[in-house]
Amino acid sequence: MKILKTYRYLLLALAVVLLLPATLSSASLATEVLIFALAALGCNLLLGYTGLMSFGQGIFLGLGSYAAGLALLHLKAPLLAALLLAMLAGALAALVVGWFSIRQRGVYFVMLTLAFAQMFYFLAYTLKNITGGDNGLLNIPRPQLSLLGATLMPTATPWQYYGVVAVLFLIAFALLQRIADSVFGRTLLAIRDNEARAAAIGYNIKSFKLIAFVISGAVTGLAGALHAMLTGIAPLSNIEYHASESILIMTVLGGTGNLFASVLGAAFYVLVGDWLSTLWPRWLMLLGLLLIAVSLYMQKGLWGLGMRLAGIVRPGHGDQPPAALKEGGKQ
Amino acid sequence: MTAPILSARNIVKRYGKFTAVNGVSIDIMPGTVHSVIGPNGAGKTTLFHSLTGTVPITEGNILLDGEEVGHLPDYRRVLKGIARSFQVTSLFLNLSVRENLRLAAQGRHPGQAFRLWRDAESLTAACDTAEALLERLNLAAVASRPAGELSHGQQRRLEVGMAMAGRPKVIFLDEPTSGMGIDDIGEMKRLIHGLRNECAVVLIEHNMDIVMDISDRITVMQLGQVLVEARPDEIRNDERVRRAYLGGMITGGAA
Amino acid sequence: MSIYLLQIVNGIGIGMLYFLMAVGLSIVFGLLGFVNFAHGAFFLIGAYVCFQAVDMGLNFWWTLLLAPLLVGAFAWVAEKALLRHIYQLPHEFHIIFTVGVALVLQEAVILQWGALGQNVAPPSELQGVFILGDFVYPTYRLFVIGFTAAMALLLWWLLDGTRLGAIVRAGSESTEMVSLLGLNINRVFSLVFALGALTAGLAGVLAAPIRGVEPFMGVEALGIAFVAVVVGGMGSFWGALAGGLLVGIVQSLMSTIWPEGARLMIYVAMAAVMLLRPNGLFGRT
Amino acid sequence: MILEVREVHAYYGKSHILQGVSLEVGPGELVTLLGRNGAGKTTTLKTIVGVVAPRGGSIRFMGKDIAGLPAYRIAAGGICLVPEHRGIFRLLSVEENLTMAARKDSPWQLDDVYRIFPRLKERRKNGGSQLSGGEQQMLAIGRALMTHPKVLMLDEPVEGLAPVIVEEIVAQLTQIKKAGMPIILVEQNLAVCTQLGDRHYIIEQGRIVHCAGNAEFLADDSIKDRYLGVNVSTPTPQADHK
Amino acid sequence: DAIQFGCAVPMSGAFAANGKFADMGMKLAIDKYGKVLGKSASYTVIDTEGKPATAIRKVQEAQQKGTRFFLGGFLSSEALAIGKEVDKAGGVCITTAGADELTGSECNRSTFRWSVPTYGAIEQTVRPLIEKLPKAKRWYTITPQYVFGEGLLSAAKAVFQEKGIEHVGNSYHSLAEKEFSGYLTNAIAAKPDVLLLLNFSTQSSDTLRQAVSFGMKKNMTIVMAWASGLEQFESLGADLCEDVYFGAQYWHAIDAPFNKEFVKLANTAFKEDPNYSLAGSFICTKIVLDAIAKANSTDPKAVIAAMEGMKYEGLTGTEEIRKGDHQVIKNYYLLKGKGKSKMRNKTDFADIISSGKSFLPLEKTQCKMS
Ligand SMILES: Nc1ncnc2c1ncn2[C@@H]1O[C@H](COP(=O)(O)OP(=O)(O)OP(=O)(O)O)[C@@H](O)[C@H]1O
Ligand SMILES: Nc1ncnc2c1ncn2[C@@H]1O[C@H](COP(=O)(O)OP(=O)(O)OP(=O)(O)O)[C@@H](O)[C@H]1O
Ligand SMILES: [Mg+2]
Ligand SMILES: [Mg+2]
Repeated sequence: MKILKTYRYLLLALAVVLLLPATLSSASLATEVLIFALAALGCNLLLGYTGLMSFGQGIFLGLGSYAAGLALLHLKAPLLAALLLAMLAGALAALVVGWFSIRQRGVYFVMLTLAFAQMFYFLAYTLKNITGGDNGLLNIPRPQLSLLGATLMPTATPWQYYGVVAVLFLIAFALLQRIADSVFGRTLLAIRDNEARAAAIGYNIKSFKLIAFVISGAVTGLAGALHAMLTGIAPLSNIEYHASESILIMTVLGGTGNLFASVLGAAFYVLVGDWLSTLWPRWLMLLGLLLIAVSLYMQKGLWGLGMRLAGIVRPGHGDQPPAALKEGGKQ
Repeated sequence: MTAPILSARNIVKRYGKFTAVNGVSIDIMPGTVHSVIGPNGAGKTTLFHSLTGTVPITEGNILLDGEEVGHLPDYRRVLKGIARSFQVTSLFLNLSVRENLRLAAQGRHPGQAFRLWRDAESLTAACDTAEALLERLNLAAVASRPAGELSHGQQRRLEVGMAMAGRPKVIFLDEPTSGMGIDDIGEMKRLIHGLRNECAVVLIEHNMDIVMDISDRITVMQLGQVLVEARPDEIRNDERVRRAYLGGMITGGAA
Repeated sequence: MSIYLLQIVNGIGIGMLYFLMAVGLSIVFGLLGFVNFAHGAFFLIGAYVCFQAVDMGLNFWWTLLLAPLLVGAFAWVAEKALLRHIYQLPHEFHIIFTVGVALVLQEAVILQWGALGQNVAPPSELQGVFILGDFVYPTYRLFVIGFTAAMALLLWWLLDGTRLGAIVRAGSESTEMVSLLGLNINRVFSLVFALGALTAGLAGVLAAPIRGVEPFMGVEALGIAFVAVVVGGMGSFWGALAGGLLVGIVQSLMSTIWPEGARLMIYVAMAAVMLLRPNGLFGRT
Repeated sequence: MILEVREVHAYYGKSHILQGVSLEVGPGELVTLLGRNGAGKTTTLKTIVGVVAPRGGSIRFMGKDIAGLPAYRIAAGGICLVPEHRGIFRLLSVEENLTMAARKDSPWQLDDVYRIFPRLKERRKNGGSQLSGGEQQMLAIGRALMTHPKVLMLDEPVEGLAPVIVEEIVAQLTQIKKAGMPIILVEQNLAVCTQLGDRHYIIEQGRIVHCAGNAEFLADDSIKDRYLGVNVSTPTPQADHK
Repeated sequence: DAIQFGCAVPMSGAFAANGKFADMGMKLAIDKYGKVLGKSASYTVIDTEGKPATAIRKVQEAQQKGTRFFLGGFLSSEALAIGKEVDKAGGVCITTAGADELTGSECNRSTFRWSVPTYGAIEQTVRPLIEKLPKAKRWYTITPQYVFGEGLLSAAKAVFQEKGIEHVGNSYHSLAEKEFSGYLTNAIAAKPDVLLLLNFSTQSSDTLRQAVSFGMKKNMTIVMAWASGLEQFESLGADLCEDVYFGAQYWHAIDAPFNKEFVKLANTAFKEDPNYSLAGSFICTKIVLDAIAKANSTDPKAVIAAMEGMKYEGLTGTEEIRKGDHQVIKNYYLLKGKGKSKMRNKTDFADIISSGKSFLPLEKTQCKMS
């Protein structure tokens, strides 16, 4: 029972991983869900835990794609090495972007990350010898998942690749969940709540934010690399404003209360977006209406909605009304 | 003569052209309560900000236990043994009261907080400190409630508790009793008085009952400068202080 | 005249339009503490209303008056009906909400007028060019510079010289306190939101004869306006002006100095400003 | 009666804070509302002015029922609350704070406020964020006066103020009261209360448990003991002076 | 079981208009010629959103559901990406996009292209104009900075050099640019006789509009080498287009038998004259359907073999698919805009001045088909 409680979110993530193949006929779609779930997780660590609304997650996604793409294309790197490189690229970029951006708060922070996203976009566009410019980096191969020469998992067919992504996704999810539950995660929550107080009781706010940023960058870079291998290209659109926007929308759509919510958000966004686009060419209008509805009626996101439907009230997260206030309130 | 635990020399703090603190020197002796009083806007809070690192100082030196800390940011000074409460309550409003205190206790060892794998509860020292403080501050009944739901008075108590949780060498309390219930003021007074045994206390207070009763030294500030520094009985009878600050003494609440 | 001088003048011309776009964003943004990603959509609607009106034979000058008012009225209603429910929410919902509104409006424009761009002819009085030696400049653009400068003065007076301006700033801090002083903050919010939209709509009308109209012009204009606001400092009127002009001039100069990097340089300039003055040129610290 | 509160209930979320509060203020009267931390004093004031929505009961102001009206309508009608945290606008200068909601028909104009609080005049161009606690309180009271209130509600107005300033404010409040302004005062400082108040209400757990005229209240120490926990006989620790 | 086509075009995003016409074109072709080998063809629209990554993922999805024949993309980047993806799974992809790599350095077995490459576009616009305007010696170019733009520019430079034209300057700009006044100021300062626009779609429209507002039509000739056809004229209006030269892949007034048939078909179906996107999608679909019939098989390999070297009556006259690079050999057109008063009907925006086929020889295309 205790194990169930400790690992409940991981189990939910596992359920999603198993459910996707059972319900979707397309492996690519299922894989994309998991990849964007990773990106949304990275965003949630910033938004939900640190209170940083980053409009620049596309930077790390795009750089992850480019880094993995270049490594696979030119260095013939093995899969794991390419992924590590992409995470490193994401983390480094996050370090730089974060270092500049966290000097600001609130709206300024949002705008700064947005501006950085634009800057990296034009940088990628201008450096077309490296990035392929508008055409993107083409012909990225997808090697098998191997370690020390031994093949662990094949990636040739779409479902095989889904398997690899699923395993990596679960590992990343478990690690992130651990981080979120750790002393570190709890401190992030405090910083999100009141920076001045956190500093006054001894926490170096900037380092915490920066570390959160770097972790987020690495995870998003990983997502970018997996995406590059899914599609075989590292396109300019991965580093575009729209990529940042989508990741953010997924995160808010899912809800920022806990990490698993982001998985829901990503799944919903990708699947519903895919479905709507087959219904009506003006499907973006429906998406817009959906966003309006979410901000008006569903501020806890899909997760909150699910909780409300399930009637479960989790203690200690402030999303239940302060019941029993009277008894506790007076001394 | 013991050496002062904290010794500030010629502290100057300017906000733009305006000099809020103008060459203040102050020595805090260990095991004492040292009050800072003065009219509104005299620069008391600003002096606290300067000493605890909430704002960078413009000029001056601060020696803590003989070590220069004047250039350190606030979070680094906490490690050296400085803690403070705020005049305007500043809590983690969405976190539970217990978590507020645990975080404050943890802050003394912020390095631990970078452990990405450890559970917060497994670092028991901070948790124990938090539990002890809940009792001491009479907040045990509301320990699991978000701090934002407490009444003003409860929040004020927690505010002081946050500073205590850091187990500092010097604790700075900025008007800890402001907004507190009449019944609680006596309690708070005893609490502060008792703190002397653990650390040096620097106190800003407008409640003269408390100030006169528990202070060992009193510094009176006016217009950013020190007007006098003396024992309470001397202050009480100081004509300048009377004129500048005390007046007829209708403050003081109940007792 | 040297080419750089020409580019600076041209940059001022572009920049004044950016200013008009940015200033509304900045008021709504800085003063109401509200991040409006739908601001570009107001620009878009202004432009399309202008297109439709001119297409139906209405005089451009009437359009210049009517279209912004229409956009403002639309924003007023939208604010009353929808936006007011989300002011209290955190930034992310402001953004998600307004991104949603922007999408809906953009797609609505496509439904109504199609995805293809359309042309809007400048009014016949302003169709010529102004020539001074080597300097060739469309008369219409000259008019835009003059007109936006007049608008700038008007806005400045409204925001800095009137009580309304003070109330709005107060409201951005605490709506409750403003209400406690007996002021209907909601009405002020509607007013300011409508005013912001109105300036964007006006920018749209002014831009239409230069750019034509197409459904995605709003997104692009918004991007530039963001940069202008960040560079200038949020909530600052002068910041919006300085930011708009700076972006316009950088863009214009760069098209001579390093054309392929003109866009990149806008953002580099912004990063430089942010490094030196983190709150923007005129930002509050 | 200027203001009549009858059996008002109020909630935060599900928690029932005010459980039938009744009080009234007559013309020119200064009543105080006393009680321990968390008793519901602030909530009572907020409910009267409409920040917290009352449920059940009635609130009549100059003969009209105002329960359920939005806060700005109630405030514009003449009930002015100076809240606990003062609500100074940090982005506005001192003078803008004062004039932003000023009424031309108010008996207290800018010059009057500057006369009462000269310190504000000195700092008139400063931003609200640059004021000390005491300066902020002066500003809040001054600002309230300029909105032409018909009832003034002050939530702990001398909290955190230096004794001289307290004296000044008390003197000023006496003046305001003399001018005929009805006032509800929430205050922890008994000395201030008894010096100013005509009547005193004591609230406990969201209910008015006691009401007395000033003389009666002053005389009866047991009431203070019982409801306010003021134990006159409790010894206070003495500082050991070396 | 039906023969499945995928129409992978941008239905949302900045190029949504082209997607809509491509959809219409494919529908027309399938309705008219969709019965082959006793089976009936059908198609689904795949919204690429103008993003190559989305395009690939959705094409993968379609392939996993069994679709083998694709109309691939409108933008260069998505066409390239789709071509690669279709090649991996061994299908057929035919496109009207601009990127020369499609039948050049990135060519592959599965990818075919109907549109004329940049080389041909320049040869059929710049060269005839130099002959028509012997006094115009100074040319200025405005070029979008990416592979497509570079292709046009280098082809133009080659012609300039050969013909002794002075290339008085070039302004690169990014693909996100909307404001061209800065570049036009450069151009005016260079005092050219001809302003050659090498960008396309909305960017070329914006450039032309702003150039006209700067009074440039009065003292120089403006040429848009790669116009997108009727839709561009409609969005610019006749006044702006008057006396401007346009290079075009297709024009509804082309005097070719099959085009006449097609225009009639489109007129009855949609009550309007077909534009380039519609025509391109239509003819591409028809080519594949014809090839299926010719191969007597729906196996992509057989269909590809049938397409290679196929000669047919197309919209621009007789067209032929070159086996070596899968490039359709067809005409490119030089149009001249005419004033409102001279238009005979609402789509009669321009006259065809000249046309012809110019293609790099196979060796120079850099296409190495495995
Ligand atoms: N950020 C700031 N910028 C400019 N001036 C400031 C700032 N903060 C405080 N001041 C000014 O410095 C002076 C001292 O303020 P401070 O808050 O230290 O007074 P204080 O002695 O604590 O008063 P109180 O007892 O009322 O809290 C005041 O006049 C105040 O206006
Ligand atoms: N925003 C809130 N949400 C939930 N509960 C609240 C909120 N504000 C106050 N309360 C609760 O309502 C009760 C009454 O609070 P109120 O602020 O009215 O007390 P008070 O008498 O003014 O106390 P104090 O003297 O401390 O200011 C308290 O128990 C408090 O915990
Ligand atoms: Mg102070
Ligand atoms: Mg209270």
